[in-house]
Amino acid sequence: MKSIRAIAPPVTCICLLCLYIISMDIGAARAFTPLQADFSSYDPEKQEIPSGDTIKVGLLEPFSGQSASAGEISNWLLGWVVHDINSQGGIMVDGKMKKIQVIKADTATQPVVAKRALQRLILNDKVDFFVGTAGSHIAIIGNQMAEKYQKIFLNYSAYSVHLMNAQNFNRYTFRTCSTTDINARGLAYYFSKTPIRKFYILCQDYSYGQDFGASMKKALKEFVPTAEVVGEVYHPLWLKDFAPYLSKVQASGAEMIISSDWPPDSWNLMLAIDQMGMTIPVAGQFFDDPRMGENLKNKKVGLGNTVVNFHLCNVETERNSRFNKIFHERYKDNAKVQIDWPTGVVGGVIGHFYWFFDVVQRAGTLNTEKIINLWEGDTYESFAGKLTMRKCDHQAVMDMFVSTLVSPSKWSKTGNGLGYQEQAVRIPADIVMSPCPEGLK
Amino acid sequence: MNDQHEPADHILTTRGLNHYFGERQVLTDIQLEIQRGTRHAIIGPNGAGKTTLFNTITGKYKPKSGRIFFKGKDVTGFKPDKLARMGLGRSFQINSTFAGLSTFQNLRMAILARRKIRFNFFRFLDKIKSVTTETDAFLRRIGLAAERNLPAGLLSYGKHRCLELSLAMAVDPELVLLDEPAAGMSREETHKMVELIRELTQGKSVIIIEHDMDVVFSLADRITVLHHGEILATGSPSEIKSNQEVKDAYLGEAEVGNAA
Amino acid sequence: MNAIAVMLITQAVHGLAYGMLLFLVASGFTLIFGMMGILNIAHASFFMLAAYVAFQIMAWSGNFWLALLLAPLAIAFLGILMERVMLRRIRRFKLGKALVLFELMLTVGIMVCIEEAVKNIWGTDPQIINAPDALRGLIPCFGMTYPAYRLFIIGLACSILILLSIVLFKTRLGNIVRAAVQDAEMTVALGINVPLVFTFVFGLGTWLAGVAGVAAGPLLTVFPGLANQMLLDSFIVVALGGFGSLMGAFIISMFLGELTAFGVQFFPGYSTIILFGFMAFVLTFRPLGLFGERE
Amino acid sequence: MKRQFGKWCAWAMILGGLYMAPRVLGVFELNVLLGTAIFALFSLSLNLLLSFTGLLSFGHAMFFAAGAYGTVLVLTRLSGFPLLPLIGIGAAAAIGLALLLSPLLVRVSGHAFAMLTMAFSQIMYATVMKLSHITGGNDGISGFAIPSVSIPVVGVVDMALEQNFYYFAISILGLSAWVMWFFTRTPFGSIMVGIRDNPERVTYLGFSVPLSKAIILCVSAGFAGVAGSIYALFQNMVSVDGVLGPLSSFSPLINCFIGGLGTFIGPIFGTGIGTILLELMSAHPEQAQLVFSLVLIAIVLFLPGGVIMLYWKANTRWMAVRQNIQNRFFKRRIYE
Repeated sequence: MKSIRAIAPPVTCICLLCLYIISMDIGAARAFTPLQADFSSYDPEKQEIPSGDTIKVGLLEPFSGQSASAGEISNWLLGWVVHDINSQGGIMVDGKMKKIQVIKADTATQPVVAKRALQRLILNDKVDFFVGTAGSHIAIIGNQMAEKYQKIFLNYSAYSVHLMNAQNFNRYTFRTCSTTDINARGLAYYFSKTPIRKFYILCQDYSYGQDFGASMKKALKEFVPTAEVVGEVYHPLWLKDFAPYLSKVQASGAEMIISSDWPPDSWNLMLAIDQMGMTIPVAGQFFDDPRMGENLKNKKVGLGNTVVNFHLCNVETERNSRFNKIFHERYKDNAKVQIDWPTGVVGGVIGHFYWFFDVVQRAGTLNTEKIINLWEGDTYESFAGKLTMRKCDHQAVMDMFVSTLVSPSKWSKTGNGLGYQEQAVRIPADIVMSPCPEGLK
Repeated sequence: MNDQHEPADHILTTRGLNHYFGERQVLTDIQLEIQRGTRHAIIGPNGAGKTTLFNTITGKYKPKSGRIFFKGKDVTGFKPDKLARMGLGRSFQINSTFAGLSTFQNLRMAILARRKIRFNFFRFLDKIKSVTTETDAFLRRIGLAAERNLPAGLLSYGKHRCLELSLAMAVDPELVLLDEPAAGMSREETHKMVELIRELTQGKSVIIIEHDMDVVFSLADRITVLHHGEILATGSPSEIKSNQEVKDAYLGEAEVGNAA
Repeated sequence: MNAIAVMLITQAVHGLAYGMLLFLVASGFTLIFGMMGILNIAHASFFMLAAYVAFQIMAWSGNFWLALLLAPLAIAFLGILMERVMLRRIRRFKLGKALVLFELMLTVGIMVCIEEAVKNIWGTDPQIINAPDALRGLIPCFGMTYPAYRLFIIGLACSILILLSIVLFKTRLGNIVRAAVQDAEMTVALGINVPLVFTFVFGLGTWLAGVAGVAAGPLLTVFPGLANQMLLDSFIVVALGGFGSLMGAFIISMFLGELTAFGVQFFPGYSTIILFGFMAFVLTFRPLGLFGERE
Repeated sequence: MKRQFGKWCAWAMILGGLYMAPRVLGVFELNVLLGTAIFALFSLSLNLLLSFTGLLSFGHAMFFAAGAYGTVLVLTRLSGFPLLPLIGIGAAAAIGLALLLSPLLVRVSGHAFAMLTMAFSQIMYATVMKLSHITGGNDGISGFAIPSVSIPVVGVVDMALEQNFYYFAISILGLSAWVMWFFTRTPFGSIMVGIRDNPERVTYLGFSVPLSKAIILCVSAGFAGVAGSIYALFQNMVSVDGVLGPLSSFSPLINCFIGGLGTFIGPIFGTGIGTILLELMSAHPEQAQLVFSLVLIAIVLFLPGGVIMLYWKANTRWMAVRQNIQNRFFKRRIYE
């Protein structure tokens, strides 16, 4: 007995050491794979927040104010990816497995609030990266702060072209979403294959809406020379009453409305079309909400709505169908989250987060310079297709997808209501991408 | 200037003043001549247009027709503040002091006006000793030194009335229009008020509206009777007392001596 | 009928529908203001809250008419509660039309509070209220068709307007209310329980906002930002129409509705500047508003 | 003498605290402090209208915005413009706007004044949005460098450094606040208070109310402009939402109110408390506004004199002051 007691401490020590080495080995070998976790336990409101030595990611989004829902959705999507990675042990950086900790920062969609929130993120919470954000006027602040404090900023939802032009570009900011220009080119190319020729541009009266309107006119001129823009109106944000605008559209004889609107404006527009007894389809990025169909009385409304996006759930790839299945399993009966398929932005942004963390994992470090070097020119196979980070302006190069809404559709909420057509149309990147902005190599 | 044709001993003259509220004529062809250095009372029943006449003279209302001459100068249509700077002061029927400010601060405002300190942004008011001394002196003169730091709104009615009068007098106007200075006061207070008016208006021209005939007859040098917006009679107190027309229209209607 | 005439008439009716909705909100605003001198900044929030309550009632019962009946009553109840518990507490010795800052700040607080509470309960996503099927179609009139629901709003607002005029101009209660709006101090002197009248008017005002909220529900989606624009428009109506003037509120509401509709048609993007420019012009030369009478 | 000594001690502590702040606080806290100071000055300038002249403005942000845009437009268009005159430009832009509007604004008071200022600020909002090629629309103008200052003896001071800018800004802000305080203590300041209490009487004393109002408006606008100008430099940007948004005119109002109406120092307290509250709630941004509104309601209901009442309550002068406050704000109609 005595001898056992005598050798017990060294043996234990050795055993622990072995275990440690083994675990290190396994850790080093282990890399996370997307969509491995058990998502049934994932609840964005009750996220497990790891503490201690973690990878800190700042989430810069509006959590108060009129666009608070945008922040909630982003939190949900980022949480999805983080949940997946953390349940696989985290990411190996600088020789240590670290879990990811998300720290929220509220922008209230006001540049000033955003700037202060960012300073708190960077200076006090000492985040390693930050991601965001709704609103190009907020994204500009993100760009500047990223450059000032040399933190990587992943922009996944500000679409204005000028964010990454020669004046605003900096090497710490990466944009994975498309731009108004790319969206417009995708749409215009798609329309060149259809007989629709009379368009009405109805966008929100602020920089994103105006950008989209301008891009659309340019793209139509390029791809559909015979197209006619019969009217162009910019309406205030959060508009109450679309009826006067629609009467104007009606009088113009347009066949298709082109709109940059996002909820609630996009919803109001569709409802107003229904109320006015019109059936004119709308083209844009946010006219595919599956909840919409059930609330329209005239079942012809919404048919022919054309959606352009950098991801759509009806893109036929093996990765995407697996993702769709997992997502649908999790959310088909969820009353709170009424999106049961990872439609456009939802699925796309999840993919972009996976890409970003994959880059970090491959870099194996939190060193900003190393991550930038790896990411520039990097290629990643996402759910819908290949993503490449263009070195010149840090804009992701991707195929675009266009889909019209039909009924019945298996992608609808009920399975036979209004939803995407069976398969999205893929428009290759070399058609939709615009060249590197002037002044950037 | 051709409008300086009014006699120099008249401090205020009105020529054919007419004023309307909507369709209703409230002042008809008012001719007033106020002698320099006299106390002139305007009496008349309620609604006779006395306060409207004051408001017209002091520039609050612009008369529909007619002219007003002050110190021989045509001042028709002048704004109240300009008239005040020319030396025309007034007090109000309903107390109109700065209720949130102390008695001292109230009076100091008038003293500033008297000393023509209007747009001075460069000196501490508290450090301008002469203003403070003068204000305190005035406070003692009117017997409100004890209430120096009390907000005007908390003064007793009689004292508040006294402050109201003093605000007008402290500016040192050449002509002052007093609108029922003794309104709502007890007999004793009225008596004090008459004394105060007598003291403060020494050597000044005064127009006074008053219902209390004791006050009127003890103060006024001349009296004008206003009735339905028209001048019924003007004359010395004894002339008015004996004027049959006035008796019929006004004095007979109420018990003169007790009218409040 | 030629196309231009159709377009003009359609826009006119669009303007009418929005104007009517605005009048329902602004009438309560101006009544409360005229009577108590309170610029109730939370008024438009009651409008928004009513839409949410209606949404909830619809979610439980599925009956729009029930929502139209109950939601405004619930809102009126809340309004009365606010008046009796909060406003009454801070309104000391004060009657009349003076600008009362404490009440103003209180209503600012309540406005923010309602908006945040709504976000906490229902989230920030837009919610949809479906109009009853009978009202969802198009109705042919004057040789063209027009959405039934918008006509319903016009009809509803008209009938409430008539009801309101009967109550205010033909009944004893109405006389008292108008007297109190005109001169609260005098009415107290007449021995009328003015605080009770205040409560009644406050309840009436919030009830009107509630009706407008429910009516607006199916027309617009329901979202927390619904109150902001309505508040701004109500401000304009009250300021231009004359503080406390129902007649003025009606005329300006119609004018504003039409300006919005025709503004979209003829000078999109500039109607805000025109409107506020006009407001500035009117207020400068008639600080009491176009139809305000009192000094 | 004893009170004088206490006063000097308090001043020394405040100044010492402000001087030491960059050494004690981190950059973020320093920025919060400076932001608070800027908004305190903005609130003080509104308070000049509100508490001292009795004019309620729903559009004071337009002067703030004029200062901010004035400074930024000159800075981005004329390179090499020195720093101090830039702030002068901001003040001048705001005063210019006030001069432009004063012929209209001085005609009205009470609610009409509030509505009129709101209308003008809305017009300004729409105009700034329309002129997006100049003002940058709702993206605003950002990313400009603050010019360095060369001081004869010290040498060139780099304003991009937070500490340096802090000292520069806090001295301007402090000086402005002092000048404003002085302004309320001059003979004209007493006339200002007279206009609040009884404009008619002020007129009959021989003061021109419209002219006085115009002067007050210009002074108030000028300091709002200074605040806006420093704000733009401090934030390194100017955007419509930041300086003209729906709450920009209301938040100084709320600050004045929380701090204590009718006092000079109140808005500073109010702004400070607002900042502290929002910082405490920074972990729960969704609930921050809710808590803020509840605090506001509670203050209206239970502490109508503002937070400064707490100090007064402890003070022996409390009774007299309360009567004063009650007189100013409860018993009388203060605004006509």
